[in-house]
Amino acid sequence: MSDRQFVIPIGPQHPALKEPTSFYFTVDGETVVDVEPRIGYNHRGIEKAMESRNYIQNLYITERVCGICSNAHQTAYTGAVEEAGGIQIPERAKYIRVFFHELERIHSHLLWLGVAAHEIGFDTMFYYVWRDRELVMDLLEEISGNRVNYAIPTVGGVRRDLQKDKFPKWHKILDALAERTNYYIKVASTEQTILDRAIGVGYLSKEDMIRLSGVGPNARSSGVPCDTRKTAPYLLYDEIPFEHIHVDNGDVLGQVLVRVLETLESVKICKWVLDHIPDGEITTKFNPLSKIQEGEAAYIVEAQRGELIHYTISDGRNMPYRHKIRAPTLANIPSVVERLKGGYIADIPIVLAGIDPCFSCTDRMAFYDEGKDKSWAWDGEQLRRHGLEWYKK
Amino acid sequence: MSGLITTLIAVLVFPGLFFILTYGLFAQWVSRKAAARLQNRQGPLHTGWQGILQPLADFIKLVAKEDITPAAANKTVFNFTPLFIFALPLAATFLIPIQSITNLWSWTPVASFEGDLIMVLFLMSIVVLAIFLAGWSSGNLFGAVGATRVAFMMLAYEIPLSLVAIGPAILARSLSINSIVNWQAESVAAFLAAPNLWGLVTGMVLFIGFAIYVICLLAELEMRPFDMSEAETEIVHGWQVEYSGKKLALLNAGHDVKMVLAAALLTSLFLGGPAGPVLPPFIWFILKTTFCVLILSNLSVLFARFRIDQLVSGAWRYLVPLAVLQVMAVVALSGVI
Amino acid sequence: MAMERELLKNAFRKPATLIYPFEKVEPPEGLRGKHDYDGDKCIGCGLCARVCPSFAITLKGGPGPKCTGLLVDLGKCLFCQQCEEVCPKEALWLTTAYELAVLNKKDCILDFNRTPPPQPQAPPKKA
Amino acid sequence: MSIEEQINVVKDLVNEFGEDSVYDTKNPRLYKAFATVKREKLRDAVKYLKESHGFVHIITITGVDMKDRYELVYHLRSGGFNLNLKVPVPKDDPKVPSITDILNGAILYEREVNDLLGVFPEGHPDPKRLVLDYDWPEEIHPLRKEWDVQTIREKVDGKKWGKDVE
Repeated sequence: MSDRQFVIPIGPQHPALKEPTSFYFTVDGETVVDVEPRIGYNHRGIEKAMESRNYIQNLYITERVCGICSNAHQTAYTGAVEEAGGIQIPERAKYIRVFFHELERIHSHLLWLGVAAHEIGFDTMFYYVWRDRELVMDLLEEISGNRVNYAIPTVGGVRRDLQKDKFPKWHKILDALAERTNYYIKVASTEQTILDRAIGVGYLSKEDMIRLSGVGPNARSSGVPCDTRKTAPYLLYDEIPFEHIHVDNGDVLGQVLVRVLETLESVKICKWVLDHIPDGEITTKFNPLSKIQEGEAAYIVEAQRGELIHYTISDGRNMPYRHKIRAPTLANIPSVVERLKGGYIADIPIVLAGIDPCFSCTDRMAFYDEGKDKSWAWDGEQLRRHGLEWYKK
Repeated sequence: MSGLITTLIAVLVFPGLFFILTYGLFAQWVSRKAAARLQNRQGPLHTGWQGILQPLADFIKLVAKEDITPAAANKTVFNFTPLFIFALPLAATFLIPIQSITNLWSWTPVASFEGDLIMVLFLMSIVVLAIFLAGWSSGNLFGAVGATRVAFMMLAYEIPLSLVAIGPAILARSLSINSIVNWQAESVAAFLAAPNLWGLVTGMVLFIGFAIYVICLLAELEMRPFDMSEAETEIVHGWQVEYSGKKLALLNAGHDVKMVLAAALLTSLFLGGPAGPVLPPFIWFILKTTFCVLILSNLSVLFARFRIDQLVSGAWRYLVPLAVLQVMAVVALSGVI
Repeated sequence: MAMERELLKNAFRKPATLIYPFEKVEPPEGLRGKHDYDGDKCIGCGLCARVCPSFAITLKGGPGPKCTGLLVDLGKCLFCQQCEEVCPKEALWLTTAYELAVLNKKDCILDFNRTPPPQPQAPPKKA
Repeated sequence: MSIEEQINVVKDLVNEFGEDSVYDTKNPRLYKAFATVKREKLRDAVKYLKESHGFVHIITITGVDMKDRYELVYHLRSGGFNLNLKVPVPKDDPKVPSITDILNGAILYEREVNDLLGVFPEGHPDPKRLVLDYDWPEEIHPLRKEWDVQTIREKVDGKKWGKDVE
């Protein structure tokens, strides 16, 4: 390390990165030279915990893997368990699952748009986007009874039904969302200060993205067509008419465009579901204590941040033998490290926010939950020793 | 003897220390409330009518809070720079004509001498030096980065700021703010009496100067589009990161006074200062400066934050040539008027 | 500059934020909030305690007829409504009360009592 | 990619490496296939799949502790087609050749499996700790079946752990 370089630790407690991870940047003046990600601060040992709970109790663990993509995790978990156990779910339940899957995508993308605006210092847009996001949050709360963890999918179907008499009101809400999203597309593409901070920032070419196996909007902003709803349709996505959004900018502006256009597509899908939902049963009664036949299933879902896989192995008991969750953000870390190199310090928050990191998703492998205080002490001591080393240089 | 008392009152109470401080807190309230309303939210509410006492409440809270000096900090510099950051803008406000004690309808600044405009500009750049020392001496990584950014910013906005400030001085053929204000009062009265083409042209040229001056003030006050020196999402709180308690209270009060000074300079140089038909001068002064604070607050809510290199390159590529052209136009005009 | 028109339009509209303690949002009727309990209907079967994912419900006085009520620990509860779904007698359900802040930990344990079944009166003593 | 093409891809893989090293292949449904590959043939299989069948994307690597052996499942994907390669690893020498140089995306997943299951990826650029804590004891690999929640907790923290401990 030449003498002019110094290391800026960003995270795990940093206003820009509200996620429990830490990146060590070696910077030379204002440009970033090297990045070392350190994840694992929010490690809850979910997979080990899931091996000692039955299938219904696991529903509520997978729901809490991450705050904003709780429904995606549950859709994937129930899909995997039903495939392993050979359980068929009624047609109407599929429609309701798709409806919630897309509503949560709108809610998560709008949340990200606000946070990204905040990262580049545009708090006004943050306030406006989050005010308009309340529309979809109230809609979700009205149907599922909760703003975030909706607990709608369950093994064998869905837990709550959509009342037909409310469809016209929901259509109006969805139209208002589409109209507001169009306004933000116009602002994001004409506001000069946003363009200055987004064009060419954190660029990654299509080849590098494929080489580093990036997923979701992060990959689709570099031109890689990898939307699982299109490449490997699950639930009803082969029947629903919607576009495969991917742009070739490769920079932060590309990520903004992909996510905002996807929000519009999600609104279209929700309206399609409301128009085509058949009547009928919404769940096949699955007794919480019943057993699942022996089998294995890998179920891939297109969560908001990218491709999410739930791989489950059942051995005939009412608890899974092994359940693997790989959240999209872990797949995006190698590509974000590439994006950060060569940029400015000022761009670190927006490039990091570019992949919409959700590290609570990423950190759920090994067992370490109540030990929080212990790792806490570690942080202080590790940073203190790091401080000493840094001064000695 | 009576002269001494009036100057004492002038310095300590009326257009001096007490007035500027209360007006500073009021300006902070105006800016916060306007920003809130523009962003469709409430803004401060519970302290006093519509939260008008909120800045005072913050100030008192901070004074009561614990005051930490970090071990790695350079103690003397760290402890004394907030004093400079607070005192220097305050001293500069004494040179601004607001209201004379003795007679209600005239305005004489507390102290006025030929060249006090240069003095004010000098004091404002010394404040930047104090801010740099404050950030650098705090011994914190983020403080150091914030301090270097403040220094970079000074490179960017200092030259267009001073160039454009000289414009009205050339027209008024004097470097004292008081005489600039008097000249504006007369020329506006003259123009209203007999509107002629040259009057319009000088108005246009001065308006361009006003716009450049507002942009440079946004940078000097470290407000939104140019607040990279305390960018919350990148370097926590920039150069103020290690300050707490009384020192932070002083820094915030300093920032308020600097905003008042900036708005006051804006009004005195371009909007005719306290001159106005019916109302007494200091009412006009308050109206005009509040209007300027509203402009600053609206602009700060409107944009995202630039990067430091964008500011410096943008300033040198656009602001400086524009300022030079503006001053040349003013010089040409001064020949005519 | 793109948002200027929107800003000015909203400047004079009513702010979107509510002043919480004085203005409250009316919760939708499907909201999963604090529990409510009907002592007569409950038969003390303990299904809700067994199915609860976070072990928040405990029976008082043991299962079956000996059960004298429920202890629901809101500190542990996930509000997933699984207990309401599994209860055969609809004795336990979630209301829309969402203000659950308490000052000390013990208050967040809801103590529900079962109305004791009419004791079989002692046979009237022969005079 | 229709179901026939996907079946052919698996058939090509089997013909390429022979019955003994690629066996127990299944195509349960569209876009899904399973196959078991011998540890020695793993690198060649991945290289072959990448070049000839476009499997450029690795979703993740799952480490499973089957009672008698460890098993690493490599979830690969080409377009929408998800092929899962199972690699049995004997318990006495838990090592596996690293495929990071073929598929760079696997760099974090191999470190994760090393942390949790103790299967060391040979040839990995920097096999450091990824998710476990800084001073987590070396010999505990949480996802091995012989460790369960209570014993890990007592070994790491020395505190008794139970449902009622506050």
